[in-house]
Amino acid sequence: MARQLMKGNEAVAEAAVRAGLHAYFGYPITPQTELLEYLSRRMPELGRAFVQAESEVAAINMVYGAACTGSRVMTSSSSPGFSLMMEGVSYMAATEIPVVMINVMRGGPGLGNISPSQADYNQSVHGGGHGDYRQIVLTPGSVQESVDLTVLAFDLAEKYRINTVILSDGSIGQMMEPCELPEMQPLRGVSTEPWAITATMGQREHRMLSSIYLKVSDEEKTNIRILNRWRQIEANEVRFKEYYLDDADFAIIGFGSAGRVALTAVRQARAEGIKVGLLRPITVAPFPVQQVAELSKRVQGILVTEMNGGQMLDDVLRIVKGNCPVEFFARLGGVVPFPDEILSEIHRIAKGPLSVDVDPRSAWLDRMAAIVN
Amino acid sequence: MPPKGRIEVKEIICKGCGLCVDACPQHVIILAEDRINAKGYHPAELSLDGCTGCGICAIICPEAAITVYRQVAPAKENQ
Amino acid sequence: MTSQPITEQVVYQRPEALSDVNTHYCPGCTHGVAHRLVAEVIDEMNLRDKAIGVAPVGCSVFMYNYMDFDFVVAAHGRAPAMATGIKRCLPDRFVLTYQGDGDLASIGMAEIVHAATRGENISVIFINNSNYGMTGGQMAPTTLPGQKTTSSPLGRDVEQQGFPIRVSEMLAKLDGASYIVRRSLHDPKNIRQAKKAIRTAFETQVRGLGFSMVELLSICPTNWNLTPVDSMTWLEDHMIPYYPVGDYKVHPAVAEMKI
Amino acid sequence: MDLPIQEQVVYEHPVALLDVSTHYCPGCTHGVAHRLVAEVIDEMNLQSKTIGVASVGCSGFIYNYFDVDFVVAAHGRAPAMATGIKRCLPDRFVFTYQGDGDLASIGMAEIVHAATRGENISVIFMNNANYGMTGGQMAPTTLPGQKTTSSQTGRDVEQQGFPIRVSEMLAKLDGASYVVRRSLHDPKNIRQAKKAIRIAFETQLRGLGFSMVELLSVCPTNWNLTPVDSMKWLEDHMVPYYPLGDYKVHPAVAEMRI
Amino acid sequence: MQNEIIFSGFGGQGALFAGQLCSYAAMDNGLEVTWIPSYGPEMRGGTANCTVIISNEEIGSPLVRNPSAVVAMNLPSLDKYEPLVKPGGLLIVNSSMVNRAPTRTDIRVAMVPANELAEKIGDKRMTNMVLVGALLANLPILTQEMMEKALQEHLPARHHRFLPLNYQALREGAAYIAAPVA
Repeated sequence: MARQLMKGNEAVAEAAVRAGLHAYFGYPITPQTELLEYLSRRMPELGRAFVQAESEVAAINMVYGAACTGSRVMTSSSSPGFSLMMEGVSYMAATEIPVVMINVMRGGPGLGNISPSQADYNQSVHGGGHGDYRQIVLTPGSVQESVDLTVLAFDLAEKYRINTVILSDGSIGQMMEPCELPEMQPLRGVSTEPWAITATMGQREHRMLSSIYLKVSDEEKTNIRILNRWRQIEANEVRFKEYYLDDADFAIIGFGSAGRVALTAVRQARAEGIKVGLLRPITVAPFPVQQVAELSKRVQGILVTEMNGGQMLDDVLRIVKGNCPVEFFARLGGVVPFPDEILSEIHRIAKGPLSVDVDPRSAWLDRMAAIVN
Repeated sequence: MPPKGRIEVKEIICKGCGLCVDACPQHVIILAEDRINAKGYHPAELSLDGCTGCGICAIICPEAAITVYRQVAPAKENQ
Repeated sequence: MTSQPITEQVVYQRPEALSDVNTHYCPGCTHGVAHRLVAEVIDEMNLRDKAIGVAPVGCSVFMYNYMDFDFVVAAHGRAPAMATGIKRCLPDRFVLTYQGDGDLASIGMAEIVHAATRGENISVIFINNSNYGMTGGQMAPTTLPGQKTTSSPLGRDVEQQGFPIRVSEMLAKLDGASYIVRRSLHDPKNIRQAKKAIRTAFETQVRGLGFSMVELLSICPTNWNLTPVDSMTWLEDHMIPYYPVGDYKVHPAVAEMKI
Repeated sequence: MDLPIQEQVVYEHPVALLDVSTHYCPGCTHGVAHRLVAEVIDEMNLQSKTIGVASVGCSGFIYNYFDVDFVVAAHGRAPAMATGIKRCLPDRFVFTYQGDGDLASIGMAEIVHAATRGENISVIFMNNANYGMTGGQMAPTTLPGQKTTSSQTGRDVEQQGFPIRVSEMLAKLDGASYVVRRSLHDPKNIRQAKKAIRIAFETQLRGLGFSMVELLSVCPTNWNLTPVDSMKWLEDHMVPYYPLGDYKVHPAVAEMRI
Repeated sequence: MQNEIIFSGFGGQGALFAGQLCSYAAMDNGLEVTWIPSYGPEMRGGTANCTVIISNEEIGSPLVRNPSAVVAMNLPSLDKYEPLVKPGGLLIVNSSMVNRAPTRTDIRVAMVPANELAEKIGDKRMTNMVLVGALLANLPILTQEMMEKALQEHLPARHHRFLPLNYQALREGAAYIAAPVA
């Protein structure tokens, strides 16, 4: 199929349609609104369900209901809207139903701004809603990846009956790039999944789905079931992309947009003869633990770069366990780093000396004082 | 004789929306075609005699950009 | 003389849509009455096979244990949103929510207003017992002026705590609402009328006529600190004057329905 | 000899409004509403005791334009935030300024409950029949058949429901003391809008409870009309659906002498 | 080989569309491309800009601090971007909308009276196409033929009657060749 030049938000919307999206519920918020607008036209045209809800709270609960029917369902929002959705996110995790959510992140906390950011990493990877639950988090770095991961998200969500988040950001949502769209999948009929709430139709005993387990031993069993399923996901579903790592002395780790920016810097450094490579996690949950651990045993140092205050950094530090020095660089609050900023970090690291005893976040904050003031 | 008035438009905040032009009962306000302000808009201005200082332009102006003056009859003043 | 075998006809029996189990409700609680009425109408209309219920948070959160059809449980106040999601995916199913006054009129105010204004083709059973039952009798949006609750111990002071909301009257102002009525469960006559209203509401949905809600004035003997019988009297004496029973919105298409 | 011409100032910039350029589009009636609020604050001498609560939407930056204290609420939560402020500082003058997305959609629960509590705050409610800030999506107030970026073939009431007449709805609440709708589409209506704002603010000052003025407004950019045509569209399309009038005037408010 | 181009002007001058057109042409010819706009709250007027990166390999950062080319359609754009052009890079200026000459001597500069040329062609909306013509004449990453084909392929059918004007605009702009860096 020919490549099409598409805006990230619209490409995700069309990819979801082609993946057999049955129903969409959402609420306008910059910088993801094109996704909702696109589907407001496309879904009715195909006779599918589209509702612009009165709030993100309502939208996620509409999604909750729709997901209980076993239909392919999705919502999208941006950071502040996602915070409002945390109620439904926790309930859906506890109900063990498949849902796809797109978070086109923007600067925060609070109302923040509408520029690209990656500051919802912890919210999606380490919780956000209450209770013990995990969810799959996919981080596209381009429009094409956004398309591919949207299709994958539905498959993974259904395979494991789990919340699946696409953690994108304003720049990926707003940029246009060529992409190849998937084939149109036919819309499935009423779900025949053994858990789906579709009314008995006189064919079976009645069912119920809920997130309430008043008997604490039932709640504990549910939690353990969820965690065991997560172990399976960790074993099977880790995805990442490597660049120039084979002979690398130094490695950069960055996801999504930050990873892209780092790639440009890595190429420039390579042109100067510095042996640096890049690991770009595609799944940040499950995290590429093994890959990072192995990397930490064969490089002289790792630079973590993010568009947040070091949220993934904590995960990397936990995995590296002092095997090699870890350094950190970030721009945040809606500021996107330029490649030359990462390049000068590479220069600094290549020059050394590095120490495992330095707190990378603290050292970065000290360096930032000169940049920001 | 109708009272005489005039308006002063703060050009830097005028956005050339034209609501005052439309609202003016005397049809004496225009958007200045010959110049643009720092934001790229043609600001409103008084084009002709005939302003009565009624203040209607100021009432509709979304920018509070217009100050309206009305002449006080000198005869009264002298008494 | 041979004794004639006595022939009997069944005047009333437990509806099929109601599971044959004991409920967790307090003695005299009208949730039981409301459940029964819903089940009876579902039986009469042959809706059990295609019914999907949405339970709220509150005393009736466990109603899925008592109803013999598919059920989901919503987050607090979000039942109309969840029902919207279900109805839009399965438009030929019969979808109802069952919500208390804390759930519907307080935390879920936005969801119920917007489901109604969208004319969402669902039916809502709204139980108004003028307090929060589940958590132990706190003030609800429907608590009457001067009524004592565990969070308005001196009686609801309208200056500080505001006025009760007459939900039916308010929702009736929305163009999208097709059938909005208030009934009471305090005596057999009113219970019969409540059942008729539930029937009309469900028919409204089945015929695709849009949003329907039946508000049912109910009692909470435990938290009101009254016997069940005295509770019924209190409801009649205090709630009905503030919450008049009546039809607040009946779309012409609903009025024309022949049932 | 030429006599010096004596002039009186018929109209000048209100004191409570800062002398800065706004980010609003040309012809946007947010500017008019801001001005009216500022004029009433001036007339009532409220500037030093006013605390404004901004909402999320185009007017999210209103704090840049007023010379009074301001906070910015989360989307739809301005009445809740104003409640918090008013309960802590009951002698201050507290108002919220909210658009239709903010107040009538995501913030529906908060406005209904602030009104039913009879919260002693004033609300300026801007109804321009769409979401301006995010680029003209359907709002709860979008008219049947009206085209927006998320109702591209016109609002279909079967799928997307009906507009909400917020003033009529809130008027059903016992706690609401003054709930009226006005329009900003011509000088006569603007004058009446200002009077209503004055009454709303007096309602709060005299401790008479919740007041709200709904102001029908234009959004030329997203409506794709000139400012002048927008005013006409408002008059022709919005006023019939959203009739101007007093929906709730508590007897104590009606008796006020201003 | 990677080229980064910033198109910048007042809203309505067609900066974003000029960038999109180059992106289409690049895509149709098998190249990788990223187009990213500045985005903000809705408002008429103001400035608009976009960055287009064209490359023959996977594109990293969608934004660069120092672009290889800038098309400045008005004075604020010239003021903002002239200092940022990569040394040896290219600056195309819409001379109709500025009142000063660029000061940098380490970059190539073409002053194009795009408004006048567009009006001469008969449609002032062709300003952006004139500038694209000048850009490509000085930075031959895409040919005039590729641009013409992209216009045919991606301009909505209802605008196809403007195709000849667009082609002419591209050619008019192409006559403005920047002097090499001294």
